[in-house]
Amino acid sequence: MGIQEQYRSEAAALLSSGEVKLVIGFGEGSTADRRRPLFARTPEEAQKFVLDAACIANLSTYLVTEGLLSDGKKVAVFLKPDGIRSVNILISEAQLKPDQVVILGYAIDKAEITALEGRNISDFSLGEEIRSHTPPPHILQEAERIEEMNPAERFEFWKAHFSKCIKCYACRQVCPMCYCRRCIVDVNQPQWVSTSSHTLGNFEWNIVRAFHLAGRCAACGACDRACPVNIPLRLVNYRMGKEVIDAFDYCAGENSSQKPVLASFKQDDPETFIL
Amino acid sequence: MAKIGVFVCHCGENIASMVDTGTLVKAMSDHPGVAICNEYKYFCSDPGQETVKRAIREHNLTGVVVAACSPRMHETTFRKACAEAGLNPYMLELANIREQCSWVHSEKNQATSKAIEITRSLVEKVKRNNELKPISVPVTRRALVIGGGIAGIQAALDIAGAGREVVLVEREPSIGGHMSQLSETFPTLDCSQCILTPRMVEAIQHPKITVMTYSEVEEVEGYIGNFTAKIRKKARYVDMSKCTGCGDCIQKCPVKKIPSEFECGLGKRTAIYTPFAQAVPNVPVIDKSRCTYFKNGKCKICEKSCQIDAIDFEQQESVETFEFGAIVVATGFQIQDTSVYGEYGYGKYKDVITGLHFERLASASGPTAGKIQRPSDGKEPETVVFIQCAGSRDPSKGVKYCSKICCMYTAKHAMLYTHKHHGSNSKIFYMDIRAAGKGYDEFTRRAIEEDGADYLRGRVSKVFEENGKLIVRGVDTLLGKPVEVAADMVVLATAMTPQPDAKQFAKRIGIGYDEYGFYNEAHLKLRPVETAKAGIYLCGACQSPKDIPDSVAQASAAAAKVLGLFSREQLEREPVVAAVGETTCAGCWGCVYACPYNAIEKKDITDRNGNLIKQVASVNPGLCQGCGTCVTFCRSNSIDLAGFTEKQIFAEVMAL
Amino acid sequence: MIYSPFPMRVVSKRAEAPGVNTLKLEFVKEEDHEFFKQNYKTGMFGLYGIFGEGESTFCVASPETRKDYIECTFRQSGRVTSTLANVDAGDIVTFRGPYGNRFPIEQFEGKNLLFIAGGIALPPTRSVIWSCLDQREKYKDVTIVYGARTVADLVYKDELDEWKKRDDVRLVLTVDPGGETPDWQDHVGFVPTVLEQAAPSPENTIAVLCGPPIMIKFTLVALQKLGFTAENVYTTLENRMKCGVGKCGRCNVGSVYICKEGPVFTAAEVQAMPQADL
Amino acid sequence: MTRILLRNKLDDCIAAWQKAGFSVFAPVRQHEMSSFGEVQKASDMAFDLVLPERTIKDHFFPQTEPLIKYKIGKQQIDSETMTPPDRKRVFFGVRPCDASGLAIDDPLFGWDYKDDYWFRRRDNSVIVTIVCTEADDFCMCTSVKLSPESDKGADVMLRPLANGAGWQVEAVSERGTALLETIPSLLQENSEPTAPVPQVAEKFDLEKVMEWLASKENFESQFWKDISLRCVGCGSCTFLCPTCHCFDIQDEGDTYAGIRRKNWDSCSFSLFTMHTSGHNPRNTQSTRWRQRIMHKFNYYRGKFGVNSCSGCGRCTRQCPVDMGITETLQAISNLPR
Repeated sequence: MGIQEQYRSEAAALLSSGEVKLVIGFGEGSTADRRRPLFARTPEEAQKFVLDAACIANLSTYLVTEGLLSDGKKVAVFLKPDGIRSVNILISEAQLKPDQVVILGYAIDKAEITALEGRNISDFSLGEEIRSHTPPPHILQEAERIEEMNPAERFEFWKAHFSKCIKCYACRQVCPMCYCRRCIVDVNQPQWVSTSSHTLGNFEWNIVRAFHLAGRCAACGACDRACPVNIPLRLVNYRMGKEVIDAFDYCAGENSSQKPVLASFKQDDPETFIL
Repeated sequence: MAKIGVFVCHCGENIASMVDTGTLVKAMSDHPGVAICNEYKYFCSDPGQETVKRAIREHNLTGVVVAACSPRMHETTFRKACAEAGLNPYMLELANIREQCSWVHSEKNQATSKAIEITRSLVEKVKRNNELKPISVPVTRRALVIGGGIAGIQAALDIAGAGREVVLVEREPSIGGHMSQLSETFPTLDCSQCILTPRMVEAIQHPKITVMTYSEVEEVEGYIGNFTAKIRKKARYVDMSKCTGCGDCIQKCPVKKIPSEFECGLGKRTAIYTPFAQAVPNVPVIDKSRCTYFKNGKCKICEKSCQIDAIDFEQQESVETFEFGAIVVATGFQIQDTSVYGEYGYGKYKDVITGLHFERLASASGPTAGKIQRPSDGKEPETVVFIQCAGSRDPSKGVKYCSKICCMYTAKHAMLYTHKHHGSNSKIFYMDIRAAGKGYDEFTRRAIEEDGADYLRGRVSKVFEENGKLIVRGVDTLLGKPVEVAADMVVLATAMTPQPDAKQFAKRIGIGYDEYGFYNEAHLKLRPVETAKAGIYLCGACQSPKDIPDSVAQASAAAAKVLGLFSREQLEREPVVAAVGETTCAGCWGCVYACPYNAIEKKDITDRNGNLIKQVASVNPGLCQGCGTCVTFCRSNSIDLAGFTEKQIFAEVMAL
Repeated sequence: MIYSPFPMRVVSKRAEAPGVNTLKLEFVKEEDHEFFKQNYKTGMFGLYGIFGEGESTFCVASPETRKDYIECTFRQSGRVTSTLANVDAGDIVTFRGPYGNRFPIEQFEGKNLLFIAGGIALPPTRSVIWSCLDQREKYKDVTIVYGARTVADLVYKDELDEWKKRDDVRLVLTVDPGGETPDWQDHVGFVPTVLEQAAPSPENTIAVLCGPPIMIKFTLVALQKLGFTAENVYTTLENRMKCGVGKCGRCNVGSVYICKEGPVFTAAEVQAMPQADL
Repeated sequence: MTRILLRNKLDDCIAAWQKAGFSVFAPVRQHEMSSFGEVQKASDMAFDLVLPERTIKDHFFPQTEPLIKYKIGKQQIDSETMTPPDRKRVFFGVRPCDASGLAIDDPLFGWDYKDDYWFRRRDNSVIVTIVCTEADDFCMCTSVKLSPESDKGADVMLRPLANGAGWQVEAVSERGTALLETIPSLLQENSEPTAPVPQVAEKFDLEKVMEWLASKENFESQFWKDISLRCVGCGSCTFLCPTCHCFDIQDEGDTYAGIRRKNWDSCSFSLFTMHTSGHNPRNTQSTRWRQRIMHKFNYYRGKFGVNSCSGCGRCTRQCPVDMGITETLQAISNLPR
């Protein structure tokens, strides 16, 4: 039995036993190479799940849908390691209760799919794996290329990209970490970020988002894939993540008991002006 | 729209000599929303303040900006003036065109345009200010003093003397602290015990003071005026209410060879003991780890010897909870672990001792009854070498600071040694002699001039034993020559360091500390006895190395602060506190972790039927110090700080 | 150009209730005033603004019989209204409008009028009330039922007194239970209940009903009980708007552009809209 | 016999138009994105695109449009209405769906209150449409009763020649005729066959869809909740749509000066309809998705007689979760009746 069939029947069993109220996985997409999120509430619907190398989306983003988990019931979700990493971050930020999520874990290695063992978030110890995990070679190459630019060149590079931004906020909406009920761009007293998508307003938005994800990004690349105008957003987040690892030896999502790296006051803070 | 009054102060020549105030007044007069703009030589003067008040009344001002000095200087002055003229005092802003402008610039045009920018950005801020009212907090008028050394005792006595209740907590079996270990005290050479003991007794007998020895503060919660502290009373195994302090049990205890902590290991104690003869309370404790009964289940000789059945092997430790309005931290110091100076042979040679050892040797109640004897063989040393700064002012050994008392006590040691041993020879290696204090320099001079202390300026590189002598090798930097002294005893003036658990304890009660673990004051110069956490005060050597006079002075100062707080039933606090927007709070608790004051809690939001809808952050205005850390963190901008709202700050920045 | 507003001078500001203010505005330019005089009918709304903050939509609270000025009443809540609440006489604000449809008051002639309003929704009703009272002879009985949460929340207190004194107007005032003061003489109870007690006749009567959605819902039931038909009940909808001229897509309820086809509708028209979108 | 424009004459053509005072816009690729951009020569153009990622709408209803400039002074606020540039423009190589989009939006921007910002640009622009030779999986013009050779919204129609050497040229409006009069010497009489128009299968039954949407009882159907479950509520489908026209008006500036702007907004955004009271008529993603579909295929038609969709398929093509109008309408037409 392949993993797809195994997970279909496992999802069906979870649903028919009533252990979970919903399974979030993948179904056929609108074209042969696309997969789309599929929500199964019955064992029959679970038979439509597809699991193959095209299932790259990070479905954990649906776990923070407002009201989804407020009834205390469980939801099962198909997740790759980056999705599991997101779940760790969401738990550490109190957006998820660990016992409400059943994980149907899988990994993609080239075109091969392997099942990950464990169903509870605590079954997955990602620690070292995440740290040693590097972005795909082409991303890394691009990141290095940008790194080598001088500041003026780098600014031009990002200016060209950000000026394309249409502020559709797809990057935000697909991101599991963007769970705020009111995003900073929707604050108008004061209007911190211009709503206009001119180059300045676009810079404001994209930089604010990069800061808000520093030390929280699970590097799933969803923002990058979602961007309809092809801004290489994951490069920004990759760089911020790297910065946080270097400065604080903190890798987001290693486990679910991390405290927010940029918001944990330590009594021995070298700056004495606060306390 | 807003009607703002702008008042440009010359501060004599301080501002006017560098800022073209006429241009500033002109610029501000043309600024949207400015109803009146004046300049004057000293707005902080009475006529100056009158001008401000008159303008508020005549122009019906909605806000005031005084372009002058730092708000630290005169914010209160002008707030008061505003209030007197009927304007909410929080509708005032000070534009600092002195410290941030005239004093730091040397080019008038630049200074003037900077002054304009600073002032107008405050005008834009004040337009968005809201009227604020001070927060009233009830005050529990009972103080907790942590640490029963001389500082703690003094603070407790002063507070109790003014009629307020005090709980004095000491973790050792007796109060007294390090001062009780000292022989004579500089610069008067009066006997430490003689001046301390009456204070100890006064404290324990004071009707307003509850002394809790052998006890530790476990946990402190709450905020100024409203602290709750859990105090753990360790099991003493002696019923304090029965014990008369007769000492029979101590006499009979068969375990007699325990090195006494009080005597720095130079003397011995029993398993049931009081740390020293004049201990207060004079009630022994049983050292469970050394007691034969606790180890083997047999003995109980002390129980049998006690006429009044005060021994209670079943006693359990207990935790008591008290409410307090203020806390005085007087947890004191320890001396540095001298083993870091391997080259001085401490621990290797018995006759290399610390200053505190020397105190015990010199003390009439000490193990040698005041005779200076070598620990190795009990002989009286002929030559003693004192090494100053054996730990202090030595970044390589982790202590950059000066321990402040060593110069004085070393001089005292040399003096005491000479007094007890005529014809003896003391050599003191020193870096500098720091003797600033009343009668201090005279004291060190006396050691040199009258008592023959031989001061050698230089560092000691090595101490080693040769033919029964301790050879001290160093350099006399004044002569530029190496020196070697054959000594019978070496005394190291070790550094004063924070208590080993100082940092942990600070975290427990929520106060700040420096890199060493000394506790931080709110402002080194202007608020030296307050911590940044309102309602918690400092005194003694837990803040920095101090001698007795300084510790006592600071203790009285802390007591004065506590009494000031206790002078009213309600406390008025600055309304500059944060508040959470509950509709948009996502409950990620980042602010809870970020808050240095533990002022943010989790709050349940329920529907009408009591079902939990969500959890949000909630700021306790009593604890909040208005630092703004939570505001900067909150991604959804769901926290705002009254008086410094994001709207205000944004307007300020945009006006630059 | 389409989105360019008229500058308006603030004549006066009156505090109505906590957080609620009324501004009286006059035109700075005569041509703008002419335009307004020609186009304004009771029920229409405008976008009131301040450059630097934006625009906010609310009704013109003054009647079509008094076109020398514009009065508007609003609760301070967002970015624009907070700033508008801080203006003083002499300040310049902006007005874009009048937009939308109107109360067909000439069709009300010869009929009894029943005005029902809750809280901050008196302003749109007041515009019709005065339009009718200023031509009192054209209408028969006039009944005004007005309720607010508390006594302090009642707006236009002076005018309420005035209406109370007139013998050609029946004024029924009420506050929610718990909202009364010791010296409160009028009703205590929710508007629908008080309305049923007042029992105005549906015979030859037009009702104008404005208030928060929940009040409208229950008051409609009460009106039905009293025998009113949905065709004879008028109300206004206040959806979020940005353009005011049927372009920006914000105020849609079903196929209806509230800004152009509204804000005045009969209850029958409102009931035909997809209720879930309201 | 018809007239043709040869590909190798395109540079001359651009030059001639520029000489006649036009700026020339065409599909271009820049910074990893395709859109309409100003071109100087034929080689700037990207002809191999089925459809640029960005629509032509951007150039008529820009994502941010300055409306009014204001200055805040001590005594008064000065304001100045800003008008869009009067520049004459040729849009070359527009696909029929994008051109249709403009025509679909005209009545909206024109009813009662004429949106000067839209019409000033419309009146100064000439749309040169190129009939499609290729369609991809997402194209759906035929489903909304348009076609890969529709001339709706076009001023000039170009039909690619089968040999790829150029296009058959035909003016379909006065503006188009006038434009061609600027390049008479570049056009030649020819009878070369044109390339076949791709077959775009109809993906749903529009009549059935409209009928279902028109039925009141379906408004509260569970269907909307189910179909929109995976919608993440971003605005990319609306911003890439050639007909979506929702916007916001915002003041942006500092203490002393600023600009009132008209910015794109989206009915997908949760705060779009939020009242100041906190009441939000469309507070769930399903109600917002329903609004989008209803607006396009029911309300808009009721007001302006056309559906607000030109079948370009961008909503699906660029959707991060593979949703889009096609799937929803397919599902509706497949619903059991």
